[in-house]
Amino acid sequence: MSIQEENNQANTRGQLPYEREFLLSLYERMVTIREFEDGVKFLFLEGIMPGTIHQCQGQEATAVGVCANLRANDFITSTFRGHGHALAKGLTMQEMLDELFGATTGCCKGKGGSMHMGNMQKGMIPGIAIVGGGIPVAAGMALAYKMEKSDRVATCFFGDGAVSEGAFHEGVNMAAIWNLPLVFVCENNLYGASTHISKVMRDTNIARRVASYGIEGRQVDGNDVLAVYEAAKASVRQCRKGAGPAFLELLTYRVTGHSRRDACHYQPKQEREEWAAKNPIERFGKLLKEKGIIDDKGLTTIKTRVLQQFEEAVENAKRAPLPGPQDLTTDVYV
Amino acid sequence: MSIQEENNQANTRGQLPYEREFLLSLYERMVTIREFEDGVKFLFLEGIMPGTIHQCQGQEATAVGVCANLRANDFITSTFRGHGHALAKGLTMQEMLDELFGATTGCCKGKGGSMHMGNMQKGMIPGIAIVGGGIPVAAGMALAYKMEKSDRVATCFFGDGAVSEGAFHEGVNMAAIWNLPLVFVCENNLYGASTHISKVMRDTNIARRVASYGIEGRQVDGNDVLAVYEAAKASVRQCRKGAGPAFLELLTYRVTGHSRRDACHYQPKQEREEWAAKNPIERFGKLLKEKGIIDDKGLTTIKTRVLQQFEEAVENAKRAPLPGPQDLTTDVYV
Amino acid sequence: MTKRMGIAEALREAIAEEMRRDEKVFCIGEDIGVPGGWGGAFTVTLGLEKEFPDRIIDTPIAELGFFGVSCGAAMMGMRPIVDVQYGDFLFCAIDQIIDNIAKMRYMSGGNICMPLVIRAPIGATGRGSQHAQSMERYFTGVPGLKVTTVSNAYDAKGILKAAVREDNPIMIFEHKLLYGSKGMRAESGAVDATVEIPEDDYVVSLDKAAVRREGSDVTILGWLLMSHFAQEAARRLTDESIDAEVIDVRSLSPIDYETIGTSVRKTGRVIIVEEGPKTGSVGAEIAAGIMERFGEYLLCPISRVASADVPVPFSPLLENLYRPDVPRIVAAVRQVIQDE
Amino acid sequence: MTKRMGIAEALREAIAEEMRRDEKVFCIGEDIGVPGGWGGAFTVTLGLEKEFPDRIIDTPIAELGFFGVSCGAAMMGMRPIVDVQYGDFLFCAIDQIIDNIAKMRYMSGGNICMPLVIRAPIGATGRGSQHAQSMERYFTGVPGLKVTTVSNAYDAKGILKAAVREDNPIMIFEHKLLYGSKGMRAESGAVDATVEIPEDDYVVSLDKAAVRREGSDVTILGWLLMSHFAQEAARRLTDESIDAEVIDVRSLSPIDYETIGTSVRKTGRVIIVEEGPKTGSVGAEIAAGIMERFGEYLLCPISRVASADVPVPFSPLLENLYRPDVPRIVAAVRQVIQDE
Ligand SMILES: Cc1ncc(C[n+]2csc(CCOP(=O)(O)OP(=O)(O)O)c2C)c(N)n1
Ligand SMILES: Cc1ncc(C[n+]2csc(CCOP(=O)(O)OP(=O)(O)O)c2C)c(N)n1
Ligand SMILES: [Mg+2]
Ligand SMILES: [Mg+2]
Repeated sequence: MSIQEENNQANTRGQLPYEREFLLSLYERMVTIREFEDGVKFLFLEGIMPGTIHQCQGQEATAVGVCANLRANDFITSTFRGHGHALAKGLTMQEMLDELFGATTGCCKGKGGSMHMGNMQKGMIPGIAIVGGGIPVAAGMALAYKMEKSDRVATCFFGDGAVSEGAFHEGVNMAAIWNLPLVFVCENNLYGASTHISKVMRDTNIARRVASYGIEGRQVDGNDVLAVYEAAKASVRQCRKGAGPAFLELLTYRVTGHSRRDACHYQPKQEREEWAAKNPIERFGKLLKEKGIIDDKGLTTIKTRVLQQFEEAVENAKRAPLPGPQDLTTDVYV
Repeated sequence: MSIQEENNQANTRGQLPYEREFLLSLYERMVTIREFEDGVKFLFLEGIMPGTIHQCQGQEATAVGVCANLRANDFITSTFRGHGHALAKGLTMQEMLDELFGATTGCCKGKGGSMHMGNMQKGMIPGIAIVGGGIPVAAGMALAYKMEKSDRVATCFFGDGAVSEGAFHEGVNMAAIWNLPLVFVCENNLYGASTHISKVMRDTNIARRVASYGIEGRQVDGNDVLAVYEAAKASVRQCRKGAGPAFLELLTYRVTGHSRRDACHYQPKQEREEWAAKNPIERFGKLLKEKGIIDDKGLTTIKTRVLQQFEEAVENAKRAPLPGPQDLTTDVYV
Repeated sequence: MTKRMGIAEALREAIAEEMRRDEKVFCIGEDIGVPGGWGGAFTVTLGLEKEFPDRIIDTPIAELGFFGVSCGAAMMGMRPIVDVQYGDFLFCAIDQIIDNIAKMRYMSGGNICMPLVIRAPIGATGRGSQHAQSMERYFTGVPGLKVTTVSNAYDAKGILKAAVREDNPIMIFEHKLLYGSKGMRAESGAVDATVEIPEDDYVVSLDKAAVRREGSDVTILGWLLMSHFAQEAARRLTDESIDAEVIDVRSLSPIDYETIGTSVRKTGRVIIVEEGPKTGSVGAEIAAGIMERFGEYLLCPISRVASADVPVPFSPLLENLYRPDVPRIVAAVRQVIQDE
Repeated sequence: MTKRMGIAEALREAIAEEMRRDEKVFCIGEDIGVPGGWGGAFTVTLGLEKEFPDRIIDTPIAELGFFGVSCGAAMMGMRPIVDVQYGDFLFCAIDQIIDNIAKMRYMSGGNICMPLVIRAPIGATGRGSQHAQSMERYFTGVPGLKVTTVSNAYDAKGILKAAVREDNPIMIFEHKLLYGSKGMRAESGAVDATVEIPEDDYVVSLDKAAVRREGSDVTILGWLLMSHFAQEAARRLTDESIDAEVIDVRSLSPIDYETIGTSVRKTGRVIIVEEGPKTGSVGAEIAAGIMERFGEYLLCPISRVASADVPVPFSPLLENLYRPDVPRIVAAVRQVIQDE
């Protein structure tokens, strides 16, 4: 029985072995990501927000399930598609919206933008938008943890598409040979931009690929937040005790476009429908209800609260202070 | 029974299933490489020859066994350590010595040098001295063969050290997904420069590594020229009929320094001695004698002939025409 | 007969025509020919996979790899057109470009041809600092490469065709704000670069600058988006009775010092406008090159209008400060005219 | 108290002292600490693994990877000294250097420090065109990076120490022909760069040029090997009663225009000497920068002595033609003096 099957069973059988508050916090965090992304998409399409965006609707369970295991000083690396990771790692909607509006109150003072969300106080370096580029960087963070003899753990988020990059290969190998405390989290959403994974790998099992580096890779249902949480928990624990690295392949799907205005015509209709049915938020909500943790009204309350927070944050962001000419040349050097 | 054991048995049992002339040509080619390398090393240490060199004493069987399967228009890629590949692919000692002396009659008109030996008429592009750099290039050559619908095959030589480079990963993967007619030949001599393979791979089995790309990798005794020949024959045939790529890991050892003046103190004495005993030339000579193909006198005749050719070539090279100022700026553009 | 076209369409048409003309020509890159996809990041190859199913090659996300692949294929006689989604990703492939693609011919003593075209979109466009860099500076002057730029649809088509027919490796830089100012992929701040294009086959030279506006007081040099801004600045300067000559430098390697020299001899004043940090810019080379060749004709030091020495900022306000604009060009011209 | 030393030894001593001083400092690179090995390609870290077994990190052959690793470690507070065996291999890692190492601070809005030192040997030395390039041009002016060079042992030690103590990423370029003119790794054509060095701790500024010889007729600017050749040229020119000032530019990003400007105001004539193709050279930036700042003091156009626009050829005869030499510098000086 695979790890996800085991977990699925555990989750539907009897009581859930977690505190209610914890379960609801996972749920609320996922809702926060979804509402943030949907709201931001709307602002973009309305032309209110500048730039471009890469969003993660449908993938909320991966970020939330993994980051629930991390401490503030356990750093993560993320990508161009980093809103979900950021919110899961504790960044606020406000600092992120401010960033998206290019305000000086943004998490990167408006200099980073959508693709480079991060906050060093919260354990997230700016997203690295070069596909695969964050993988060796994460290995370096883990190397630092190892050299300083702390039990900190680095976590590296990346997509299935990144597996083709040389940076993946070099970074994963170094993490392996040096036994670094690093959890690799590959969010396999079947596509790199418009390209299906089957076009770029003969064997599309990424977990199997990493076995060749001497790392055990585990495939996990990435739309089951508790399955992700448990798998990440084991991985993080393994790394904390010096037996890293660990590798998780989280099977999921991006139900939105690759970037703004992508209509996803390259995704078969049936595939989209199948995955829409696996919506990680609905699924977890259903489970929580079945287990009597919360009822429909409770779920609505959460959503309403999140939406309200989002809308407040948007209003604030619209009035947030914008940078001036003097800001152009600061922050280049110490 | 592994392929090399099978071959070893085939080779010592009864008659060898090859024409005498063919066997002797393999032998002479290996002797040519060895004498060329030893002679060149001497010239370098004497200070007669400029630049630097990376030599392949001890690895003669790999180049010769593989290239014996290739046609003139089946291109190979090579590396900074390319003298053996070049001689095996049909370059003459003369054009190579001329090149090493920086003469305009050299195979690259003196512009390439030791690390960039090649001759387009003979199916060898200039050696690529960036570790791993030739691997995607070879994939491109194979892609061209596939697009032109010919049965040509590309062959890519590289070392164990190159396996750590991103270029390896990207190139091997593309060859796999596109089914390219490309024979990868990894000469695993246990070291990348001074670094033992066990320091850079958790699992040092390279053939196993490539399985993750969906390519079958085969480990072969790289000091047994007939084993190499047979393995390469199967690989080349597989590629010619469109069932590529193929991957050979040839187990061998560099019995000389990484580059000029390296005393190899990082190699354990016992390891060196063990491998010295596996000298591919002596070993093949012994087999040929056992099988009655040739006797000691015959072997000596070959060596003497090669040595004489080498010395003649050196004398010519010393008198070969050197480039002048007008040559500096030619050959940059068509 | 002519027809009106934008740069993206013109490039697409050029590619299709060249692929029909010569079966050795093929395209390679990420997401360039996926059915239902976008034809690359900026629609340039959109739909071409239908006519050329075997010659539009979608790659994994592996720039080093597919540039190496293109190098190998070109040496075997193919003629790849390599698409990099954003010019920034050239960094991932630069080893193959500079160490192999550019040098193979020289290293082989002239025995190799490298008929290969690289197309790279550049420019700051609201995407933050890793999808925005002006990459020309890293390749200008690299021996063995030719570097050119396209600032309108006529040039785009003619330069691409000329490049495909050359036996040397050519890099073509395109600007994201010039692909098209309307439709699906239009960007905020896009500039209209559509022009009338002949129906018939034509090529544009790979080593010639284009005088976009004649004038006698000052020479403004620019390329890509900046050549448009320079023209706009020249128009505004007529109000102040300043008559500026505007040259679209186009070819950055080699630089057309003949055309530039003719202008410098006439005006004696030069402004070079460039998107990208000033220090180490292509403009530095052009300035030094002009001084060496035509120093005696200069009435005042050459002045460069370029970006600040900072990574590209995200915030639109900062990005607009980063990108040289018409007022800054106008001001620079006034300065050199007053300075005497 | 002083002692005589070559550049390789001086760097080694500087690294050891800094590692003793601060346990966050570590070295990373290929073959840098293998017992029985060479201490990197040019012996700089030889033996250091004995004193610092956990802080001399040998890597696989994976430049992109270990530069990325260094970037990540630096952000977490470590202070890596990154060794690339040959500067040419920086191309394999340039994405990490320019896109991450240089930009992280800016992208984060000033929340990140990147205390990281990159050491890269450059120069044409009989190895053909992929182990020979002058790489400074690719990094000069990249915002977020500082770029410097070391042309003698005193500078080598003091600059390396200063670099390790900085919170910005610093690239130090070293020249293969200056590591040492004697012993194991001596190269044909090597130049003696040994000098007397204080026993005590000292640093050398990362943004200051050094006047190596005072003179009044012409300013010769160079760095690395060329600063030595420039001094030799100046000595020879005294025979012709030409009094040349020689400045070792040292710091290429930022460029010390104060020191350079003082000299230009005095001499009015400038020669820039550089190994590497002339087009797109660092010298172009220096020439343009001088013209912009001190154009009015120039008595004649700035002249660049650099390599031809070709890849580095192997043949020693061609390589010697490629590398600017003393006679060419002397001739260039004569030219600017005669030209008036
Ligand atoms: C080096 C590099 N190449 C190409 C791109 C353009 N690009 C941005 S996202 C993307 C697809 C990434 O796919 P994947 O890693 O699976 O992540 P996902 O988008 O699915 O989250 C591509 C090709 C890039 N940003 N960096
Ligand atoms: C990209 C790159 N990094 C480093 C080097 C320096 N270098 C030259 S050969 C070598 C070792 C290569 O080892 P391997 O691939 O096993 O080949 P071998 O030398 O054993 O034939 C190294 C590190 C290089 N030439 N290119
Ligand atoms: Mg994906
Ligand atoms: Mg090896």
